[in-house]
Amino acid sequence: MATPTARPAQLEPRERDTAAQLTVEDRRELLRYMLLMRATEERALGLYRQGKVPGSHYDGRGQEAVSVGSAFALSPRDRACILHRDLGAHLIRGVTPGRVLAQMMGRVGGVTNGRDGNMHFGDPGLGCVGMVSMLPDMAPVACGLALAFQMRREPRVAMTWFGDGSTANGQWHEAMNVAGVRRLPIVFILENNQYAYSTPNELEFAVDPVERAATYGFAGVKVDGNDVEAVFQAAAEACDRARVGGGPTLIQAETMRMHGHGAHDDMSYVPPELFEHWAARDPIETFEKRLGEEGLETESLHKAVAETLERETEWALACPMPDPATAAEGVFATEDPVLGDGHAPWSRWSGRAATDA
Amino acid sequence: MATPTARPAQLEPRERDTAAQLTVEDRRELLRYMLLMRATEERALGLYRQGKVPGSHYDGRGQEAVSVGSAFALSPRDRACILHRDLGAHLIRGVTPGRVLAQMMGRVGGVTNGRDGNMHFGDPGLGCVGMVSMLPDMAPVACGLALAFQMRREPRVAMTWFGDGSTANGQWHEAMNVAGVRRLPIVFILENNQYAYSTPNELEFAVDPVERAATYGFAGVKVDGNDVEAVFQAAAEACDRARVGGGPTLIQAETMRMHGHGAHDDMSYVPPELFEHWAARDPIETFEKRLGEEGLETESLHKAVAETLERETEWALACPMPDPATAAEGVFATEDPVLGDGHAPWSRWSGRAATDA
Amino acid sequence: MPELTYLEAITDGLREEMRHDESVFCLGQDIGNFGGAFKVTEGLAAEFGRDRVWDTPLAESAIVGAAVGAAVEGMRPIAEMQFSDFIACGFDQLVNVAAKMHYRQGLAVPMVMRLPSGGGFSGGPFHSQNPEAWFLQAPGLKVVAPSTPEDAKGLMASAVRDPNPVLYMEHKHLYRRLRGEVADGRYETPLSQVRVAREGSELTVIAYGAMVHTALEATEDLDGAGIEVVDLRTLCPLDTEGILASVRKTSKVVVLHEATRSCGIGAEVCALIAEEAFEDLDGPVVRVTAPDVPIPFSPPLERAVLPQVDQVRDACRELLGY
Amino acid sequence: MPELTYLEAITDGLREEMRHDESVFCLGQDIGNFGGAFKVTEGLAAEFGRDRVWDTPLAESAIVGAAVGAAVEGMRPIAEMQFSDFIACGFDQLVNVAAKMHYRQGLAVPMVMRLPSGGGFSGGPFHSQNPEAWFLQAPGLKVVAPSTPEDAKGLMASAVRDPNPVLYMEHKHLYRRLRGEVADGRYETPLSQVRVAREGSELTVIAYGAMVHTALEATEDLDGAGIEVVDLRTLCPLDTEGILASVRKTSKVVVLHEATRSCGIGAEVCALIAEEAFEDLDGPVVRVTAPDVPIPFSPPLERAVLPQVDQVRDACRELLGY
Ligand SMILES: Cc1ncc(C[n+]2csc(CCOP(=O)(O)OP(=O)(O)O)c2C)c(N)n1
Ligand SMILES: Cc1ncc(C[n+]2csc(CCOP(=O)(O)OP(=O)(O)O)c2C)c(N)n1
Ligand SMILES: [Mg+2]
Ligand SMILES: [Mg+2]
Repeated sequence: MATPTARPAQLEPRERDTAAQLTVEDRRELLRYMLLMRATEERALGLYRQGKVPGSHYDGRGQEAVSVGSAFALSPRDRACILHRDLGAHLIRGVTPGRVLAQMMGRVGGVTNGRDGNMHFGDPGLGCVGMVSMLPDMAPVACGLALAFQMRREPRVAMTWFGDGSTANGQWHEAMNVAGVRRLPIVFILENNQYAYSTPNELEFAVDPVERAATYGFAGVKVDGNDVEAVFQAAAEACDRARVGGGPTLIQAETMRMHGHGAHDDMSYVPPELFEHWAARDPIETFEKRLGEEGLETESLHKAVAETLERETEWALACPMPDPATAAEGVFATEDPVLGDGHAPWSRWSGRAATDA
Repeated sequence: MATPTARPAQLEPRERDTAAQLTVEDRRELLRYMLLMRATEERALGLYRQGKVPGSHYDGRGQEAVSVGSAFALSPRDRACILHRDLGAHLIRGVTPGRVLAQMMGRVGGVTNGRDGNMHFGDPGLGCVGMVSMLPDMAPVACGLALAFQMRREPRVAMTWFGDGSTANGQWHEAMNVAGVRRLPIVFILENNQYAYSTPNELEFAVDPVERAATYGFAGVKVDGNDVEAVFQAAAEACDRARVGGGPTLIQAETMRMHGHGAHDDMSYVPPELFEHWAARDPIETFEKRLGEEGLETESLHKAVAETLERETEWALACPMPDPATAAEGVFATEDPVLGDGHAPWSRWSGRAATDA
Repeated sequence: MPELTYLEAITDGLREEMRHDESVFCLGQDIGNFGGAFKVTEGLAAEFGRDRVWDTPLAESAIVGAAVGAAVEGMRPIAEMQFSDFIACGFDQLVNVAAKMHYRQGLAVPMVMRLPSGGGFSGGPFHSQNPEAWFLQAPGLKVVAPSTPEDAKGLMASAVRDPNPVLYMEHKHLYRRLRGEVADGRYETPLSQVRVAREGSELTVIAYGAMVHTALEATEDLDGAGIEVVDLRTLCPLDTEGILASVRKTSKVVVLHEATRSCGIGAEVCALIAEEAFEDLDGPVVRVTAPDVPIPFSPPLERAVLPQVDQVRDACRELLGY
Repeated sequence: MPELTYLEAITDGLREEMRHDESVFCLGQDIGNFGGAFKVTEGLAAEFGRDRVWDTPLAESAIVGAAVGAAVEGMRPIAEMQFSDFIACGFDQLVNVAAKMHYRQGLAVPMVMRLPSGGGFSGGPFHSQNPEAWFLQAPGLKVVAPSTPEDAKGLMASAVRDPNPVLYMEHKHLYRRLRGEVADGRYETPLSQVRVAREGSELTVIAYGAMVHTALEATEDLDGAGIEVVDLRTLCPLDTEGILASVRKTSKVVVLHEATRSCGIGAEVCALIAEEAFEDLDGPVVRVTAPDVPIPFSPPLERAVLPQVDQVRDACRELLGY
C-alpha cells in the first residue's frame, strides 16, 4: 500500500541507542514532574480564582503523563514547541514554576514579561518556541526547526504537541505532509483528550487520525496517554529514529482533559460516565501506585514539590507588573535570534556534552 | 482499522440505480466531447500563438478522459467546480467552444466577459462555480454546495477536481475531513498528472494520496485516467453512492499532462521515456481504437467537431472587447445568486425531469 | 421595548433571521451544543436543530469555503470565527473566493462572517485583534461594526439579507457591558449609513464599535465644547457623504479606533478627508489609535496600547485649541 | 558596472547572499530544477544544491511556517510565493506567528518572503494583486518594494541581513522591462529610507515599485513644472521624515500606487501628511490608485483599472493649478 518515501534520509543511519532505559531516579523524576505540573496548575487556578490572573485560564489537568513522558525523552539541544496543555514539558526544559505563575499573572519575570499570557510562551533560552493561539501553527514551525537540523546534518530533534481538534486544520496536514516528504527529524505528539473545546471526536474526524501517519509515509503509534512510561517509551523511540535519519513519528496519546477547556467551562458537555472512566485512571495516581508496588518511596516528592511551590509562588507574587512605558517597545528585533539549550533530566543525557545529543 | 464514520447518512438509502450503463450513443458522446475538448484547446493555443490570447495559456492535453469521463456522470441539477485541466467538463455542462475561446481572448461573450481569463471560469447558469487560482480552494466550496443539498435533503451531488499538487495543501485536507465527518454528497476527482508544474510526485507526497481517503472515512478509488470509460464508471458509482447518502468518494485518476504547465513551459523537467510512455496511451486514440474494434463509426465525429470549431471560432472572433467604462462595475451584487442547471448528456438523464436527479 | 445586552441583541438578531428564512443557518466551532465560546448562539441549536447550527471541526478555511458554497447554492450561511483573530486562518477563502466571486462571474455570495473582535480584557495578542482594515484591501467584501444593541440586531438583519459577503465585527468587550433598548421582531439597519451618536459643531470624533463609547465618554463634557460623535457603523463601503457632511460642519476631526494605526480604517478616513474636504479643514486630521504593536496581555501594557478616554480628550483639546 | 534587468538584479542579490552566508537558503514551489515560475532562482540549485534551493510541495502555510522555524534556529530562509497573491494562503503564519514573535518572546525571525506582485500583463484577479498594505496592519513585519535593479539587489541584501521578517515585493511587470546598472558584489540599500528619484519643488509624487516609473514618465515634462518624485522603497516602517521633508518643500502631494485604494499604503501616507504636515499643505492630498475592484483580465479593463500615466498627469496638473 505505502509507496516508498520520496526523499532518502539525510543522515547516515548510525547505531541506534539501546532501547530507552529508565533508571529508578528517572522514574522518580517522571513522577516529580507530573506532581510539579499539577501543583503549579492548581496554584495558578487558585491565583486565578483570587483574581490575580487576568484574562482566561487554561490547564492540562489529567494530561500530565503526555507532556512529561514525551518531553523527558528530549536531549538538551533538541527543540520544543509546546501546547497549552503541556506545562510539564516546560518544567522539564527548565522553566521554573514561579516564572509560569508570573507569566499567568502578566508580570515581569514571567516567561514573556507580560507581553503574552496564559500558556502562550516558550523560553527561547531553553530551546523552546512559544505557541501562538492559532492551532496547530507550531507544527509547520517545528518542521522548520527540524529542517535546520537536517540541513546542517545535526542529530537533533524537534518535538511539537497538538490536540485532536488541531488534526482537522489545514496547517496540520501541510506540516505532516512536508515532514513526510523531507523525512524531517520531528516528533509529533497528538494529545487526543476526546474533545476540542466542547466538540467531541466524532464531530472532528471520521477515522482515528493516527491512521493518517502511514499515508504521510511515516510511523503512527497509539499509546495510553495516561501511562507516563508508555508515552516516554514511544517518544524515546521516535526521537532515536528521527535522530538517525529515520524521519518523523506521529504519537497519538489517548487521554482526557479533566478540567474545562478554560476555567470558565463547566464541561457540561462531557457525559459523567466518560469523566468517571478517566478519573479512575488518573496518570499520577496510577504511576505512583505502580512505583509504590515496586517498593519505591514517593512520599518525599510530594513534600518537596509542595515546598517548591510555596517558594516559587512567593517569588512570583513579588514580581512587579510591567512598566506601561515599555508597551510599544520590541516590535522589531535588532539582533539575531539565539535559541539556547534546554534542561534534559533523563539520565541518558547526563554526563554527555550537550552537543553530543 | 477505520472506526465508523461519525455522522449517519442524512438521506434514507434508496434503491441504487443499476450499474452505470452506457449506450452506444453515450460512448460516441464521450469520444465527441474528448475530441471537442482537444480541438478547442488546440484552437485556443493557435489563437495564443497569434497573440490573440492575452496573459498565459493553460490546457489539459492528455487529460481529456478524466474531465469528460467524470463530468459525464453528472445529472442536470448536480453542481461542478471545474479545474484548469478540465475543459471537457465545461463542454459537457453546456459551455460552447466559442464562449471558451472568447473567454481566453478576454472578450465579451466569454464566460466571464473579460473579467477573468484562462480557465478561471464556470457558468453559474449551467450549475458551475468557477475556480480561483488558489489551489484547491474549490474543494471547500464544493463541500458547501454539497452541504446545501444535504441540508435540504436533495439527492444531488457536487463534483470537484484537483491536481496531485493540490493534495499537499491545507485546504484539501480541511475539505476532505469535513466531507468525511458530515458524509457530504460530494465526488472528489484527483487528477494525478505526475507533476505539479515542474514538481514531480515524489517531492509532493511520500505516499499515494488516494490512500488517505480511508483515513477520512470514505472510499478511495484509483483508476486509469486515460480510460474514459473507467473514469466514467468510477464517477457514476461515486455519484450514485453520494446521492443516496453514502458519502464522499475520492477518485484518483492516473494520467499525464502532455503539454507544459502553461504555454511558456517546455517541460524540460519531464524525462523523455516518461513522456513517450504516456504518449503511447493517448486517451482519445485508445478509446477511438476500442470503439473501432467494436465496429463503431467515429470518423464523422471528427468532421462534425472540426465544423463546430470553425463556426465557434468565427463567433468568438466576432466578439468585442469589453468596454473599459465598465471596469469598475459589479464588485458588489444587488441580487441573490441563481445557479442554473447544467446539461447532462448521459442517456440516463434524458427523459427524466431535471428535479428527479 | 425590552432592554438587551449587546450580546443578547446579536443572539436575538440571529434567532429572528433563522425564524424568518429557513435557508439561514449557522456554522462554526462549538456554536451548537455549547452555544459558542461567548454564548452568542446559545439556544439556537435547541430551537433550530444541530444541522442548522453546525459544530464544525477546527478548520477555518473549510468553514469559510463551505459558507461560500452553500451561499451560492441559495442558502444564507452565518459563519462564526471563535475569535476574529482566527480569520487569518480562513483569509484566502474570504479575500480570493468570496470577495471576487461576483465581480468575476456575476454570482452573489450572501453570507455573513461573524468576527468577535477587540480587546480590553487581557485577551493577549491572539484574542484581541481588530482585523477589519484588511478587508478594505480586498474589494468585494462588506464590513459592519455595530456599537449599540439596537444596531447589533439591525445590522445583523441587513447583513443576512445582503447578497454579498458581509463581515460582522462584534466587539467582545461590549458583549455584556452594554445594554440598550432593542425592538422586538425583525428590522434592518441600513448599511453604509453613519449614525450621528451626538450632534456637535466644533469638532467631530469619528469612531466605530467599542470606541464610539470611548468617544462619547471622552467628549461628554469637554470644557463645554460641542463635539459631534460619528459612528461609522459600516466600514465598507464607507458612507463618505455622511463623514464629509460632519467634517464640513465642524472643520476639525479626530479619528479614533482600537485597531493598530498604519493602514487602519482611520488612515482611509483621514485620506478621504484630506482629499475631499481639504478646504473645510481648520486643523490637522488627528488619529487616536493603538500604536503599531501586537496587543499585549498584561493589564498595564494593554491599557497603554489601547486608546483610552484621556487620550481622546487630550487630542480633542489640542485640536480645539488649534 | 554591468547592466542588469530588475529580475537579474534580484537573482544576483540572492546569489550573493547565498555565497556570503551558508545559512541562507531558498524554499518555494518550482524554484529548484525549474528556476521558479519567473526564472528568478535560475542557476541557484545548480550552484548551491537542491537542499538549499528546496522545491516544496504546494503548501503555503508550511512554506512560511518552515521558514519561521528555520529562522529562529539560526538559518536565514528566503521563501518564495509563486505569485504574491498566494500569500493569502500562508497569511496566518506571517501575521500571527512571524510578526508577533519578537514582541511576545524576544525571539528574532530573520526571514525574507519574496512576493512577485503587481499587474499589467493580463494576469487577472489572482496573479496581479499588490497585497502590501495588509502587512502594515500586522505589526512586526517589514515591507520593501524596490523600483530599480540597483535597489532590488541592495534591498535584498538588507532584507536577508535584517533580523526581522521582511516581505520583499518584487514587481513582475519590471522583471524584464527594466534595466539598470548594478554594482558587482554585496552591498546593502538601507531600509526605511526614501529615495528621491527626481528633485523638484512644486509638487511631490510619492510612489513605489513599478509606479515610480509611471510617476517619472508622467511628470518628466509637465508644463515645465518642477516635480519631485519620491520612491518610498520601504513601506514598513515608513520613512516618515523622508516623506515629510519633501512635502514641506513642495506643499503639494500626489500619492500614487497600483494597489487598490481603500486602506492602501496611500491612505497611510495621506493620513500621515494630513496629520503631520497640515500647515505645509497648499492643497488636498490626492491619491491616484486602482479603484476598489479585483484586477480584471482583459486588457482594456485592466488598463482602465491600473493607474496610467495620463491619470497621474491630470492629477498633477489639477493640483498644480490649485
Ligand atoms: C485555528 C484555531 N481555530 C480556533 C481556535 C479556538 N480554539 C482554542 S482551543 C480549541 C479547541 C482545541 O482542541 P484540541 O486541538 O483538541 O486541543 P485541546 O484544547 O483539547 O488540548 C479551539 C477551537 C484556535 N485556537 N485556533
Ligand atoms: C495555493 C496555490 N499555490 C500555488 C499556486 C501556483 N500553481 C499554479 S498551478 C501549480 C501546480 C499545480 O499542480 P497540480 O495540483 O498537480 O495541478 P496540475 O496543474 O498539475 O493539473 C502551482 C504551484 C496555486 N495555483 N495555488
Ligand atoms: Mg482536544
Ligand atoms: Mg499535477
